[in-house]
Amino acid sequence: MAKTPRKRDTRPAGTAAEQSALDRPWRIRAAGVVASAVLVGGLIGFVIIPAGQKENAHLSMGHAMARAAGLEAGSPAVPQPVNTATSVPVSTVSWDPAIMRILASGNTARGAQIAAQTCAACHGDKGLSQSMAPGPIFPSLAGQSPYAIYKQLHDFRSGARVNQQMTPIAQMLQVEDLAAVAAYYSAASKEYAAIGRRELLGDPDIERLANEGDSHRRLPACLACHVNNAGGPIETPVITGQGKDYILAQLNAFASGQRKNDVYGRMRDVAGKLTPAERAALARYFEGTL
Amino acid sequence: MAARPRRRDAAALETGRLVMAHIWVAIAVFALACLLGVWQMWARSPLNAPYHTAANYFRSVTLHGVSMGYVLTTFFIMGFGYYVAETSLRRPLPSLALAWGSFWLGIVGTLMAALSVVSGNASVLFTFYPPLTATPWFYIGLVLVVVASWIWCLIMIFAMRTWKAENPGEPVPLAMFATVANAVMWLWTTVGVAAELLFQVIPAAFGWTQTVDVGLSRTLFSWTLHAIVYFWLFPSYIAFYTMFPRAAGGRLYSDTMGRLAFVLFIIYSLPVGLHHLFMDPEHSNGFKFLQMFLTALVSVPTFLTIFTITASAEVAGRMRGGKGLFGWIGALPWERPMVLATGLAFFMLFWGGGGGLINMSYGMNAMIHNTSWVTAHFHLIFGGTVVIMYQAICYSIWPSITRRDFASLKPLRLQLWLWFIGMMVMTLPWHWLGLQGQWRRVAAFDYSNPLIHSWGPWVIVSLVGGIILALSALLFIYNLAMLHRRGVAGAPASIEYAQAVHPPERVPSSLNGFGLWNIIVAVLMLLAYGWPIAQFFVSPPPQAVVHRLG
Amino acid sequence: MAEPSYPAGPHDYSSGKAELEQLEAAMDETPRGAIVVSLIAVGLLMIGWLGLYFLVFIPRGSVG
Amino acid sequence: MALSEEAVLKSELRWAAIVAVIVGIILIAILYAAIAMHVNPPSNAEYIDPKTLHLSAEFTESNLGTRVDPDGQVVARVIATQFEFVPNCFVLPADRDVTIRLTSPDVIHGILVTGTNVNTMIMPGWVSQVHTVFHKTGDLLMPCHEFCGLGHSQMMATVRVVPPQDFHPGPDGRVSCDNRG
Repeated sequence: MAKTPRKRDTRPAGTAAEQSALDRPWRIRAAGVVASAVLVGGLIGFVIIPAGQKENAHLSMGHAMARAAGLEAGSPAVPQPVNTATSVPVSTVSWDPAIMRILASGNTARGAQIAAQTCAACHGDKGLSQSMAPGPIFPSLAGQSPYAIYKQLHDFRSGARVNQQMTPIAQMLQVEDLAAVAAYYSAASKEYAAIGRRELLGDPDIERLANEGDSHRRLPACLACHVNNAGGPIETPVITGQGKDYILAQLNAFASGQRKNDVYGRMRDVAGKLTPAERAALARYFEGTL
Repeated sequence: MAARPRRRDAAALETGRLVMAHIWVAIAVFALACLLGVWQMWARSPLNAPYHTAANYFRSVTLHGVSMGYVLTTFFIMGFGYYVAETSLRRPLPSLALAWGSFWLGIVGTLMAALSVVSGNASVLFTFYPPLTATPWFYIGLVLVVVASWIWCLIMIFAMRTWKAENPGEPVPLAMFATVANAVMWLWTTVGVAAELLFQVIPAAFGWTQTVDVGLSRTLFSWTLHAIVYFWLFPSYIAFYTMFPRAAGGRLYSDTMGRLAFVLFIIYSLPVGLHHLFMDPEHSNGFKFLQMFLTALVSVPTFLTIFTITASAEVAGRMRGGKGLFGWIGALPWERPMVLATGLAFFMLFWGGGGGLINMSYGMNAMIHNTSWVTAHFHLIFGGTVVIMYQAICYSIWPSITRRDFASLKPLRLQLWLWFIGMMVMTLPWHWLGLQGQWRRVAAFDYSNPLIHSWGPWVIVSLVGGIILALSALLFIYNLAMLHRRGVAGAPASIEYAQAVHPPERVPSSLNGFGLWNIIVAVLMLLAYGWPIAQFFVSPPPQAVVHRLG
Repeated sequence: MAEPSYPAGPHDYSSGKAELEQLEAAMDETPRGAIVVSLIAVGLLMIGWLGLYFLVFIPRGSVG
Repeated sequence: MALSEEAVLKSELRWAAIVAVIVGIILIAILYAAIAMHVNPPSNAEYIDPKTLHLSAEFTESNLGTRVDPDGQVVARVIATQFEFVPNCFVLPADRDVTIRLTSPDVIHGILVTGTNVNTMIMPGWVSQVHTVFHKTGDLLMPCHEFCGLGHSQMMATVRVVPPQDFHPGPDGRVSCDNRG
């Protein structure tokens, strides 16, 4: 029989003692259920599973549990591989905090001074190439990120990238100077920073390669990286507005493996997948004047 | 039993305009996001979609996710919460002005975030992925939306407190108890993402920091990532427990189980977020298992709900003359949108929940992690169970706000059926493709690859599902618009919520408030997330360089 | 003609008998049907889970 | 049947017991896979600095790809970077324990290998590691499954699984798609 509902508005609230008697079992049960859930879950995860798995990895119980708890590397069930290789880097650039601080420091007196003394003759005081006809030989630095400029300077200095003019210049300077001048050029040419977003014209296949890439060849779009703030590798330069001869020369050098200071071969791989005709067409596509 | 005498004879809902403003914003954003979703399916299919570039695709995905996950949900939940507060407590809101203030704050935040995405400066998806960072205004916009929702939470909590002070010893009406449960849970939930945005992502986006601790940011986001789904889901459960039984013409089978289910959601939806990071290297197997175990427990309130609501349906069906083991099913008033939607929602919950059981199964997660299987799972739970109940709620409460009744329920039923069919047609192929390894978040597939060549037709099938969904979304707007324009005057100014078979007379404090559960959540979070977060400070991992996207 | 999308009054499905009597009669049978329906649903869910476990997950081999 | 409030609660508890049994079955199956088959999620508390990753010994360019290490373990070392895998194709033997070790110098990536349980996130700062045994031979697809930037859709590699008898490491223990397999 369903209880006859009472008229509740007239019913007095229960006394404090009554309410407390009603509440206590709930508190105890809730705490009990939660505590036992954590205990059982923890026991299985931290003890029982590693105990059951450790034999395969020839581990002691202590080490198996340390692995299950994330205090040691590796799985409690499998022996951990050991590295025996030694380092053979293609570029020795390193993004340590001290360098990152200089790169973020912008237009400093030190950077401006080095630029004026050493760089401006070819690259201009705002990073615009000073060699114009028939096409710029020196790349423009205008609108590049400090990371992009510093990466190449550091590679010229270390020998990871070789160039008759740039190698001796970069070797004259300390890495901190390179970072300062990179920060200077990036900050001094801020007005060109959006250059990569400029509308360009090319035939549809080339536009597709630049904007969409080619999934079939596993080629990402050029513009997935080569625009400031595209979210790609930080050292990626902007290529829009660079001279076509310069772009083509670099693409060919990457494709042949003659230039290989791109970390993990990102550009060697991309350029190698492009046909010579596509490389030339892309170089034309991205050329423009600032 | 007679309906409770009304405390205040409401000629009109005081919150009517407030509720409508919130929910119309939610619906407008929802419709836009549906259309984007169709285009995304088109872009991924073997057919040629217009405007198809990688940049456009990720812009669209970001807008779709942010609109559905943050804007539609937050605005709907806030609007519905105000409605429940006024109609279930039968007293005015503590502060209508504050509620409007939070609405406009949410609008400002939404516009900031939306403009950031549309301009192409925030294609980082709604789950962010640092060290990728967008323009800071994107995150600040989202923070404003969250702050708006915090104001809502405080209004809800304060409304319940005031009511309790005025009605000592009486059980808070279940609909309001559940709404406040959601507010309490949401305050806990947003701690993770707020910490991630304020201490890590926004400083990086402004350029104040050049590196970011990726493990920590993912862990903080995971804190939010599971419980946020329950935040979205709460209104559906409120409708299951407090609206469906009445719409079906019966009673709620058990009020206590309703309260218990809502409380279980609070405590078990939070300490389980690591199950989103099962495939990550930075968390140990031990903590992954512990949180998997707690995840298994969060399935309990859902299973309890399935039974309680099915039993409530059985009560209604039998009261309407249904006989035998299954006869009550046919006797239910399926012509009512709330009844039909609940039935369809349960069907989608079956598929979505089943997919979720696979996802949470520890090592088995490797089979489907980041495949279309997962996309199918959360579209069924969110797009299916959640959204179809949002639609049914709108259909049920709109007459009381506009004081007009629908001239016919036929287009309403058609819309719900279309939504259901579209969702099934879209997501069943995704399950199948996910099992074969179709991976997520790509703008295009190379169908000339023999390994994935056979996927093409299935993607087209799901595109068809997407089109049906978009049609249903537009019909939904049309239905509500027609009610405004051509509705039949005379609807009552409020709704009645379902009564329980045994209406609660006195309930333990723990089922009438949240003090105990807040303590339990704090302890559980300390145990489940304490070390997983502390490890990044005890032994700091190397940081990653910020990659600016926008 | 209006069709209410949600019942306005508490007794809109009353078939003559008092609502409480109807409720009592209904509660005599409940929740037999609900148990069976829920069991079928959960049983199917279990079959699906075990099916994927044995037919897909296990054959795909160990990972860790 | 269920008339009183106590009877209602009892029926709910009975249902909860059924749910507990079902969750229990799932847990037992998971535990069986973990203990008998060594199935774990790919956790690995092993840091590596992404800012100097290319200077590291293990993930230096010439050490990438498959190698039979001196202790006999077959290990493939792979870099996930925006927007390609290095190497783009690697060879692994079927029916033999193999380990894939991956890391990223830039942002978050993730991989799966189609038709297998191989799946892991790749985080800058950690070495991700998957131990497995392949049973089917042939070319499998290993796409990046986590959004990593605008070129994400084109990021994928090939895993070439060869029969054990066709797996011939060179004198340095290395095997690559170009020269063998």
